[in-house]
Amino acid sequence: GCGGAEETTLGKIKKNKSIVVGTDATFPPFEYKNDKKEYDGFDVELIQAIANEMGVKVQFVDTEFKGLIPGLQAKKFDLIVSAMYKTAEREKAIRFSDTYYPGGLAIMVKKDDSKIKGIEDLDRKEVAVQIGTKSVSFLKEKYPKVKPKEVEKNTDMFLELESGRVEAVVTGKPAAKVYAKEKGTVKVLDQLLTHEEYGYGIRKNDPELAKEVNTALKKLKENGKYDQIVKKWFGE
Amino acid sequence: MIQITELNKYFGAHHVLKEINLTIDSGEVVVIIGPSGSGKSTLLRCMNYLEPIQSGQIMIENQPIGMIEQQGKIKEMPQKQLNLIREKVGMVFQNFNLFPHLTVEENITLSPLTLGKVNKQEANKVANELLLKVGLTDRAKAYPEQLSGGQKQRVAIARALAMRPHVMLFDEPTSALDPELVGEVLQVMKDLAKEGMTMVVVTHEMGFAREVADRVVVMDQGKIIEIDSPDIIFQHPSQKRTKEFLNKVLK
Amino acid sequence: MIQITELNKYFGAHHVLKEINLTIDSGEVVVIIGPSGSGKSTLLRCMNYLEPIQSGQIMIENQPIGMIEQQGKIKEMPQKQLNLIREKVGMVFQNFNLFPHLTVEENITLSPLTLGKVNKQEANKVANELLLKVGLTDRAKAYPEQLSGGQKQRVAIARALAMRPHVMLFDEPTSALDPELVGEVLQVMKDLAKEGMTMVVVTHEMGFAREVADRVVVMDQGKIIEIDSPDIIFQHPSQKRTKEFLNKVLK
Amino acid sequence: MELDFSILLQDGNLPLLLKGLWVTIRMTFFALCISCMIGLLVGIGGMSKNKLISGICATYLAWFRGTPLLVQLVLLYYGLAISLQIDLTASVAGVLGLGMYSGAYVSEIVRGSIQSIDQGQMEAGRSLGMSHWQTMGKVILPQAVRRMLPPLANEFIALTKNSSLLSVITVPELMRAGNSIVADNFKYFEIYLTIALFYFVVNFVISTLIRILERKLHVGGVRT
Amino acid sequence: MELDFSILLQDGNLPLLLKGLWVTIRMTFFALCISCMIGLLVGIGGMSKNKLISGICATYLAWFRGTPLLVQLVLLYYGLAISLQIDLTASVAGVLGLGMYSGAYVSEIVRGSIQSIDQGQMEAGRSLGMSHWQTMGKVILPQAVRRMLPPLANEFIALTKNSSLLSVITVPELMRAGNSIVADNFKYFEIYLTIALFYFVVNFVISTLIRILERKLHVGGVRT
Ligand SMILES: Nc1ncnc2c1ncn2[C@@H]1O[C@H](COP(=O)(O)OP(=O)(O)OP(=O)(O)O)[C@@H](O)[C@H]1O
Ligand SMILES: Nc1ncnc2c1ncn2[C@@H]1O[C@H](COP(=O)(O)OP(=O)(O)OP(=O)(O)O)[C@@H](O)[C@H]1O
Ligand SMILES: [Mg+2]
Ligand SMILES: [Mg+2]
Repeated sequence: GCGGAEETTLGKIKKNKSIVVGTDATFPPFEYKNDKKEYDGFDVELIQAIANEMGVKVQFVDTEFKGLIPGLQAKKFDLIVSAMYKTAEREKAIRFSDTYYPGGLAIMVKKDDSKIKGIEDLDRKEVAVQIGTKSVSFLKEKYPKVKPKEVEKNTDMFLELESGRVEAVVTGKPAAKVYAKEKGTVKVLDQLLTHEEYGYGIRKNDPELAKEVNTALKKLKENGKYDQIVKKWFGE
Repeated sequence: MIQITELNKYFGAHHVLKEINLTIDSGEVVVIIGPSGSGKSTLLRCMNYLEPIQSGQIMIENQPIGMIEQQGKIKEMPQKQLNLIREKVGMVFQNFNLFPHLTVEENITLSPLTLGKVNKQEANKVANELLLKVGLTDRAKAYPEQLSGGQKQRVAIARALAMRPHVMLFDEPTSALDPELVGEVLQVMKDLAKEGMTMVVVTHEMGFAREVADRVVVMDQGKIIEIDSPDIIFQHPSQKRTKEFLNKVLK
Repeated sequence: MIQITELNKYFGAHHVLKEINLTIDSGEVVVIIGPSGSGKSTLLRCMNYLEPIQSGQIMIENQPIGMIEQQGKIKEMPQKQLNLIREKVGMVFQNFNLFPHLTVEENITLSPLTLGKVNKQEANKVANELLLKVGLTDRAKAYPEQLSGGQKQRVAIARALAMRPHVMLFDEPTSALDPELVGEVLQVMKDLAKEGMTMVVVTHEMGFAREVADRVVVMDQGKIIEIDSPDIIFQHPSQKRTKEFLNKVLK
Repeated sequence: MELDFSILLQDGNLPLLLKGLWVTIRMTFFALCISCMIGLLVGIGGMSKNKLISGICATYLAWFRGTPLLVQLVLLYYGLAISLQIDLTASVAGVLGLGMYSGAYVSEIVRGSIQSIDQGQMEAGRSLGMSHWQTMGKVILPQAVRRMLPPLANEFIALTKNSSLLSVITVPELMRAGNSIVADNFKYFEIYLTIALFYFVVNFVISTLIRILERKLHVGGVRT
Repeated sequence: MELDFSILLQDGNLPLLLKGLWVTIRMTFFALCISCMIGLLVGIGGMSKNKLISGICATYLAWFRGTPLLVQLVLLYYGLAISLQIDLTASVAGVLGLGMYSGAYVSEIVRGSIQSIDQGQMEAGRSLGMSHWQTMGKVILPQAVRRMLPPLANEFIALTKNSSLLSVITVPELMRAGNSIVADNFKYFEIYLTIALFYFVVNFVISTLIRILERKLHVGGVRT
């Protein structure tokens, strides 16, 4: 790296009055392109509110999930906003902001399936999970009898279920609910398998930025704006 | 042996053979001469139907080749029937067209074996006899690229003979050869003629024509302009064009 | 004009030219004959260094070609220097080697234009003069594939002449031609000889050798076995092998 | 950037990659066989005088060469299952899909090399009484195969790498194994470079084998 | 399974796809230019008698042909930025990466076609006093180009489709646009078939253009 005279990321953001945000916009309801082909979703709206607090504009960069962390490290963007769970492994590579939303894994099955009522019924059954997500390690560690089938993309999990190749999908509950609502052929079980926390990814050497984002987030929680956005997207 | 009646052949709009009539008897040696582009090769190629024809008829041993009449309509004959007739007609090309990926012996035995005429042992026996005949016994295991031009052409002749053809067609068999190598190929052809093989030969070797031909056919611009014994053609040709052509070539 | 001294040439371990010594004077026409594989083409190709040599020296107008001595060591000369000497040596190949993607005129003008010898206008003027000389004025805009073999070879000669060479090398210029087309090419060569062009010709056309050659060189197995006037070579050759060779070819 | 390849020795990463490599090699090998068969059929069929046959072959070529492998795989694996209840396993769909895709490219290579064989060879075969297909099989193809080899090397190497798309239909091949390790520990460069090395070795073996075959098949050469 | 293509007309889906298509076409076009230049250089260089030059070219070929495009792109875009602070924009990295990758394949095509030109052509040029490079440029290459065209069609079509990997480095090309629509409305088959059709059309145009060029460049043909 270069010497300390280099300006910080936060400094750059303030100077340009814009923050560059990396996201994989294929994951409703967190981030996706809406019918007007604008970035939309819970994550999108919340980060825009945060940026507003910081007095800057948001500039999105759309890339595949596996490109997010190298992109951050390569300074292609300043912040990852892509429904990313905070995990110990990830924290070795990058820094996380304070968590901004609790999430968890849920089970999705076909609508007419009455046999599967919870995780106990999945033993020796094939279950679709997305590669590189929490679901994979969760099943492997906690429920080794379940046969996970890893697929490439979020949408592929649903295809697996619909084509009858797996009997269930284990994935983040909010996303599963959106799909169930859109398609009407599947349902999401109420049981929450894990408790996870979503956070924003930030470069290790940008503690100032993390602090600034955390401050802004706290402010939004205090002034009710945060609850408003949560209500809009998750109706809770 | 071969009867050609009112043969017409076009390449697109180009009329290449015009009303050709020619009968070749069994055991006869016919040499075809004429200027470049006059249609000699095309006529020869029609004789085993390498070229489709537009009208007229070609009979090999009283069987039509290529076209047959069926319920009053003229159509192409089935491939199988055509192949059977073709076996009777051996062809030797100017460029040899040996199969480069096979040895001399394999070149000769390929067709008899493929068509199931003989078993491997017999085929090899026949090949060896033929190689003896063309004087190449020692090159049986060589590949074509290891042979001189004259040797290649003798292998091509042996290959055609392996099918026991009733007539042999030669299209300028010596014109791609070095002058010193011409003699060995002509010698093989002379031997064949002596044995009574029916032969049709397109060539510029006037010496061979004089010595071996029973009749000489002179072609010009797609027509046969003269047919006669070599003596008459070379000494007293009736056509002015024949004279002009011979003058150029013999000069 | 050309001086070859103690030239040796190998292909791998195969010794193809053995201790060749030959001097060719300005304006002289030398014909090289000999059996296939005796090294005639190779010798010719050495004369403009299309083949590298292993020992000996070849001088073109008192300049060495290919190899030069520098600080006591023999090395290949720089490309540029080689190209300059090559311009003095025109070469005509058996297979013409015309450039198929260019018209006759473009074939002739390509090299002079590329080397910046002349401008486009002059180049075309020269091309037209040369085409007149070889009797092909009307085919300037044709592509090689639209020409007969004899026409192709005359274009190849014109193309070589366009570089105003001091000596012309011909490697069997007529052996790929139909017999009737041989005459027209030999005629162009005879005209050249009459104009005093230095020429080295490998050919099987003994008529041409007799008529035009100042000296005939006979090669066998990589050696020059006899050099003499055509009269002596054809009537009273001193070597037995020359006699044998001529017998075969002239038969 | 510091690279830390010791990561390969942790958490069973290397074995996972090797397992993926083995899947890649197996899938590629079977796909390659299918690709050659289809390429031969479609390549020769495309030259047929029969309008129907040559039409079918041209359509095959245009579709399978012209559209993305990803789409073809999704249609084959998910599309067939959802619309026609044809339930191929991932491996079967993968090998088939890869083979059909690559077959289109190979067919053009086959056609090109057959057409480059001197017309006189077919004439010689026919004039010896052999049929068109006998001559094709015994005379033309053995010579054409030799000329196909250099472009086939290109195609087979591309095929190896295209097999990474099979991860879309859940085949646990090399690239997918790598991605799942990367998702775990974020050591992209170490893992990707290792993957690149694996592919490199496989492709090096392919191109070497083909070069040896080229030499062996040298038409008319002395083969012993 | 019922397909409902009216989805294309809703929500600006078609315009988004068309925008993606336009990105794909642009990236492919520029990559293609780079690919040809590199292919020419590396192909000719590989035949050089200079051991250093031919060694460099052989290494280039082995690496860029032998390893996955995905890895090459990640190294070029992310790797360079992290390790050497060389910060290419996504478009530049994409065009460069695609071009260098495809260039390796093209170089083999170039080499093959140059070597297929009769040796006599070079000799004729040299014996007329032209240098090796002058003859290469004026005599050999114009003829070789004609023979390169059929395999180049294969390669350019593959290039078009390889451009879909650019989504990994944030280029919003056609396949990415499709994926983002699918994420919104889950109409996989409609969208994927549309994408396939778009690629098909582009590739049809490419192969048609090359076939026209083939006819135009018919060596020695009457060109008017
Ligand atoms: N495949 C073909 N397509 C179109 N025209 C052809 C074809 N083959 C030959 N021709 C034309 O048919 C005519 C007769 O050609 P042919 O080869 O039979 O002549 P030839 O007498 O054998 O000549 P040569 O002595 O040069 O071999 C020529 O005008 C030639 O251009
Ligand atoms: N490029 C080459 N590599 C290896 N050997 C060669 C090569 N070119 C020629 N030879 C060999 O060198 C010898 C002389 O060949 P050359 O072509 O000079 O003979 P030639 O007298 O011209 O014969 P021809 O009358 O057949 O043209 C032959 O034995 C030939 O096989
Ligand atoms: Mg002919
Ligand atoms: Mg020679």
